[in-house]
Amino acid sequence: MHTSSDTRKKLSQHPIFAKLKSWESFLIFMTAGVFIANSLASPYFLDPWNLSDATFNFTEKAIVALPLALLIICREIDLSIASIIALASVTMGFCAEAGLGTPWIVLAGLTTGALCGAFNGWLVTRFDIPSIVVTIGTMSLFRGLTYVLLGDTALKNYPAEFDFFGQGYVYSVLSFEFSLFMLLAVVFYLLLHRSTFGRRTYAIGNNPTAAFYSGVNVARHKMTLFILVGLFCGIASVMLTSRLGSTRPTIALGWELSIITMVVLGGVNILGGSGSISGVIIAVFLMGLVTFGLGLLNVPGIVMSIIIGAMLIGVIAAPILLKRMRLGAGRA
Amino acid sequence: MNALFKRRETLLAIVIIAMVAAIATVTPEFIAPSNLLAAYTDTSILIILAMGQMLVIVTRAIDLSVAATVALTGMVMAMVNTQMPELPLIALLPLGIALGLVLGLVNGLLVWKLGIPAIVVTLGTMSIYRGLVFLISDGAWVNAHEMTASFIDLPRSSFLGIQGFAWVSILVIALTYVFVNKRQVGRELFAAGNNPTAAFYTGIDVGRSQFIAFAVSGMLAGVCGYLWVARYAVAYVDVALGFELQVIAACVIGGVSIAGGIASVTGCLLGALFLGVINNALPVIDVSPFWQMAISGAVIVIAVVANTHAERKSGRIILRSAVVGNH
Amino acid sequence: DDVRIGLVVKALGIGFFEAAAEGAEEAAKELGGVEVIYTGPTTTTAEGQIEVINSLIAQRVDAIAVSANDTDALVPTLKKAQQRGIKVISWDSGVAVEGRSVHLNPSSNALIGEMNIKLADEAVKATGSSNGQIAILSATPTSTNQNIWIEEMKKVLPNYSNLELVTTVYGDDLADKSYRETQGLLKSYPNLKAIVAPTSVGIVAAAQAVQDAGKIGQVFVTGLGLPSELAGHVDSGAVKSFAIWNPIDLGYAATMISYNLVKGNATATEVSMGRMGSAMLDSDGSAAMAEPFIYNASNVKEFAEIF
Amino acid sequence: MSVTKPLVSLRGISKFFPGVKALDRVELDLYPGEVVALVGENGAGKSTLVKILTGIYQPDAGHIEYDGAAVRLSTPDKARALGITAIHQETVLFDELSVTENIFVGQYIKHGVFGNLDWRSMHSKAAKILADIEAPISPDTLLRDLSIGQRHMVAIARALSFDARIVVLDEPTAALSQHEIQELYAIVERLKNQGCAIMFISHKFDEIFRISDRYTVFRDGTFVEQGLIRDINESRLIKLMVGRNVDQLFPKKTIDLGPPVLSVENYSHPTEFDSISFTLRKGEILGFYGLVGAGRTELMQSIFGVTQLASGTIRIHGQVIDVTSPQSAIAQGIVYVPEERQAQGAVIDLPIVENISLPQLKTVSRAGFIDNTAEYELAEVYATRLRVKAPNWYETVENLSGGNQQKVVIAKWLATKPSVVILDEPTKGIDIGSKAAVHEFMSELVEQGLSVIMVSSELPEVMGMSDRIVVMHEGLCALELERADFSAERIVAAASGGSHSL
Ligand SMILES: Nc1ncnc2c1ncn2[C@@H]1O[C@H](COP(=O)(O)OP(=O)(O)OP(=O)(O)O)[C@@H](O)[C@H]1O
Ligand SMILES: Nc1ncnc2c1ncn2[C@@H]1O[C@H](COP(=O)(O)OP(=O)(O)OP(=O)(O)O)[C@@H](O)[C@H]1O
Ligand SMILES: [Mg+2]
Ligand SMILES: [Mg+2]
Repeated sequence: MHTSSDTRKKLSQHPIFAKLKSWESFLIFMTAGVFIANSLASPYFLDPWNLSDATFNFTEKAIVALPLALLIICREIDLSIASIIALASVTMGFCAEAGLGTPWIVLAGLTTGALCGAFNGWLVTRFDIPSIVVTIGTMSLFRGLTYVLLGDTALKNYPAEFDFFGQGYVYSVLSFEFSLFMLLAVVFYLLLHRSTFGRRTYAIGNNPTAAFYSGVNVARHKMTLFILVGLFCGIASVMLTSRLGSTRPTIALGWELSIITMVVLGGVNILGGSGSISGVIIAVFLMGLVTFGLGLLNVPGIVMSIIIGAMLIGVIAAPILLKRMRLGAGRA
Repeated sequence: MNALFKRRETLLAIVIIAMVAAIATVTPEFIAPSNLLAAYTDTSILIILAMGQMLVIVTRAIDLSVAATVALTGMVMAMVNTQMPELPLIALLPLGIALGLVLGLVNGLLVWKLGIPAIVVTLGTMSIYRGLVFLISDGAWVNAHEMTASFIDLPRSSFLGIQGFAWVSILVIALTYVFVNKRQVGRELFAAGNNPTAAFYTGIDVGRSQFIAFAVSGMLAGVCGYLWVARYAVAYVDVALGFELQVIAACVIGGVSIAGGIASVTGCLLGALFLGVINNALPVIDVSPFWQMAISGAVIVIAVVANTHAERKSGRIILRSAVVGNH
Repeated sequence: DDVRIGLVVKALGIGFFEAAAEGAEEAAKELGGVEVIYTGPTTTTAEGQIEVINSLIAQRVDAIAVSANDTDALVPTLKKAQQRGIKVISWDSGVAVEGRSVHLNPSSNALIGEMNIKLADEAVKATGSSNGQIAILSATPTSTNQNIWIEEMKKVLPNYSNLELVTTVYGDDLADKSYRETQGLLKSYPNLKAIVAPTSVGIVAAAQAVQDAGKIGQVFVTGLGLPSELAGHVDSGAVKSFAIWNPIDLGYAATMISYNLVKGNATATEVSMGRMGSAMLDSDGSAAMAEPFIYNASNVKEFAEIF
Repeated sequence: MSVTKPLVSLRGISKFFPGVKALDRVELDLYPGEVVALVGENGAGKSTLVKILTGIYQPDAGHIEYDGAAVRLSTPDKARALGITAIHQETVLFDELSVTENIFVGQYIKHGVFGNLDWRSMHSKAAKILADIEAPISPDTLLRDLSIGQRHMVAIARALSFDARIVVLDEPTAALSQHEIQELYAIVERLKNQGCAIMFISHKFDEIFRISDRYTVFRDGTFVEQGLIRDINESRLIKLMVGRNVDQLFPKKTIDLGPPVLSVENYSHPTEFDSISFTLRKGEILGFYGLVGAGRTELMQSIFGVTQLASGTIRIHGQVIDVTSPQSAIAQGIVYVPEERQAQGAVIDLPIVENISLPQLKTVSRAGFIDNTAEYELAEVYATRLRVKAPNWYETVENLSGGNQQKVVIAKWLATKPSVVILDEPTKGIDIGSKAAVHEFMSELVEQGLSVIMVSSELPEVMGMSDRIVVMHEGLCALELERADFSAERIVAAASGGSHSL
């Protein structure tokens, strides 16, 4: 028998600690750098209200990024997320139109999201089609349905209490959206890194066949993840719809790529098998800070996208180059 | 070459013909030869890009930056044309193709030499290339009257009643066919995507194959940059925005396996034509514009599901009785 | 301190708005002590505009003048701006009343609708027949001002019994989609005489499509567009005439109004627009500028140099 | 005969992989017109040498002489240009390409000034080669439609498709039927007569003595001895190979068999196997023998719930059970150690601990959250028991040697306290020391009251370890023998469809 300190010492040999340290410290370092640069570049940056306002620009995306990170670790992807957000918003709009109360509206949004996710998951697991292919299709399908349902009209009869989700504050400058995101981030940290669910996610992502042979129900697990992503699109949709106070078919257009960028920037391997929630959270802040900082300098969004694109490649390339340099130095 | 491919492609061809026939019952004019030709001409750019994308996907990579490459090369060519109207097209066209090639090479090098997954590389370059369009143009449009007449007219001029756009796509299809079926480099793309280890054992450099595929895809995107700008006689930042997904969808419908190694020129062409027919028919048969996107989305989903059914393996079949019973 | 005015447009890189920004600069120079921050999202989305507005709020600008991508979606953010003491006006494409204090229409919507139909009538007559079919090519189905104008066009249509409106299609302000929709129109309605595109992207693409279909003289394209973008198509004959208000004047006026609001030089019914005179505000705080100006072969070259 | 000079000589070749010395200053000579048998235990470095000789790997030390001159084989192309060709142990071919293309990929025949591919020549040449080796395969079928044996014939055809001077055969007969093996011998004979130098790798001694002229022995990556086959006998060759006597290779213990634990009745699959019935008793080792592709794996995977198309009855301790997925099989106490260790057995990027706990995360977690201590202790108990060699239990499985990877997989299953363990080719790719350990371990398992099904293609192993043997042929049960009646001839005959089976 071992003493517990002995075991604890052995537990600390867990490779996850080593991996976490390198990638995350790299991202934190960059984030800190951007933070300092922003404070120097703009006198408006270090203002609690401004920082709080800035979080609105990325919180909804970040909320979807959490389950999407798990899905990508599990070797799948969902390109239809933005369209799910839109479709969920439309059902909420119709519920509001019908005079239903806020709880019903929210429920409708979440249900729509989960159903769309389930549809994706069904196509992927039932027919064994790569999810990138399936969700290219459902991306148009879901978005198309919003046009079918709404046409050129907008839905905006949301009850006053509904405003809270996207515009309310919990405590002083702390918005409801942002607090919810932080809470969910903790939940997802535990889910991925501490729970059996997370362990299965990694196992499937690394080797679906071996996981299946080890008694993991791979299809059900993937299905759950797709539904979870859909559900979180529903949550994001509640907040975005509330923040905009209205629904149009174009809502959240083009968000899928920025959400996927967040996840990849956070160190999640797009080919599955590895990644961490803390990485994704730091990447969310990194992207938020970069865009907000550049926004304060009135840099056009498309120029920001050049920077984000370069950052994406650079951040993925850096460890590879570093490793190669180290190897080269070792050989010499 | 093999029965399965033939079956899938015939199926797709039948579906397309059935679709055209169905459209014709609503709007008979649609099947007038001139009209079908116009629909083909309209699909030319999609076909050309799908050919390039097919080569990339067959090596187990993906190119999300094609549309941005189209926009960037198109803008550069339009700007050069307006700044230096005296520069003949014979010099301008190679410039655009070369630029497309360079953009493709950048993707290819990052994938080959750094081993970054293609989807990440092209997700990044997609933003970068499109951002560059904005930077070089300052967001301004280049309009029809600023371009020279020959710049706009060249791909519109007809030969044997067929417009330049269509001729270019026919040429690209033919060249791709030869490249894929008659050239060693082209065949090696398939081997590399089908089984990278085995490819390595037979002396094929898988990274280099991906690099070549990206180069070709970039070059074809360069061609399309010109065709696009000339066709709509305008260049601006959002040219071909989101078009990469159409291109990938065309490949997927055409039976190109996203897992690499499986593709055919015919399939890919049919996939592009399929989307082309839908794009061209929906406005004509007076489908509510609000239905168009949902219909094409549903059609993609259905096509993809149908495709996997055709592809499904029948199992190993060890039993003799089962083999006999199967025939 | 300088008065800082954020001029937010639907998307950067659209010629019309670039011209408006010029007008804004002109107003700034005239006023002195005014800084104009010309900004906007990359694509015409409400979310993108909100991000831009948020960063303007963070910079504590004095006023925001916005041409909105969505009437309603911007309201919560603009309300927040107003709570932080920022004056908000909308121009060109409006925001719901709660989100702004003044809205400056480039012209009255009724006038624009009527103008478009009048142009269509001229276009049909130009084909040599006194009556015929027309179609509308719009931008996105959600575009606020497009939809209002189409409404207004339908209102005056009964006065033109010689015109038959066959359909409305949407080109989403994308050149290729507009082009393809136009091709569709030409195929589905062989007797079509005129296409009215009250959008600068759509009108260009439609003109090109008509030219490519070899239908110049049979079908004319008209609507709202910029002289610089349409000069070539007037040359080719695909476009006989089209209209637009002067975007420079519009940007100028929007800046003037913003400035006067910041300085408190406005009443509930009237606010000065510098050289453009005074804007008369109705009960909703809306004002309209002048009648759109018509361009054709006689003057398009001259204005193409300007915007 | 042996007056000839070597065509190729490998001198002082070393090759290191992270943590493994695969080859350490080995020597090898190949002579024109002669067959050299390279023998050595699993993991002795034979295939590594093949890869060096074909330009796939670069040696870390040493050099290669070809026709007396030093050459560098920096790519597979270079080796091929010198006429070196190999049939690799794993068939490295292209599923989605045609047979013709598989034969010619990388060395296409071209024609015309532009160098376009000449499919017509390739097809006809492929058809001719296939006819020559009596392989009834149409050149334009897709490879994925062929059986494993046919694929091997394609690999052979590929090796013969150009003027080879050196032909390497790395365990070519493992997947071939008796007829195909005879055909292969004929091919080797022909190549010899053409003056080719041949290197032949096999674990089957009858083959080695039948076709080889010389032998070279490796042990643990080092060169041991070379010589003429006619100067050596089988037992000495084995001794050279293993370094000790091998009498106690199969530590089979006699155990009193208990009541039936698992009984399978009339178990059928629409396409893969039919009317399979057998009973497994407590404490019994039941061997399943057959040629590759006989359907044993399919059968076992079906019993384990991987595929759900089979019909028939499965009883555990007399109770009829319904296995619909691996989870349900595990819950019934049936576990399966798959044949493909890396693809199906272990999640090689995860640590040992996480691999062992994967099938029973529930038992090491509370309310869905993993109790790291409990998990660690579970893993430690079983990893220690199986003597897994690793720096610590959080080492990723990828960094372990093949044998240790296999042990992790077995540890994972033992940790679930099963009553039936199915081992599919448990010693495939395992070195001789570990092999004995696995055999010992099987004995231990049955001593503890478990029952074992062992699928194996190695006749000595099946005969050495089993209490009873079931022989399968083309998806059918061809023969069932009690230990007392074991006869190598009958078993082999039944496996290859011999007439006097059953
Ligand atoms: N790519 C590799 N990376 C790391 N280790 C390797 C690699 N290839 C082989 N090895 C190791 O090198 C040693 C020799 O392997 P090799 O495949 O040459 O053996 P072999 O003699 O062919 O065995 P077998 O009879 O099982 O085929 C083994 O310990 C193996 O684990
Ligand atoms: N023609 C084939 N195509 C695809 N996979 C095959 C083929 N032949 C064999 N396999 C694979 O090899 C494995 C073994 O198959 P099978 O059950 O037929 O043989 P077996 O009798 O177990 O022989 P062995 O285990 O010795 O290979 C299967 O899991 C299967 O995936
Ligand atoms: Mg070997
Ligand atoms: Mg097997």
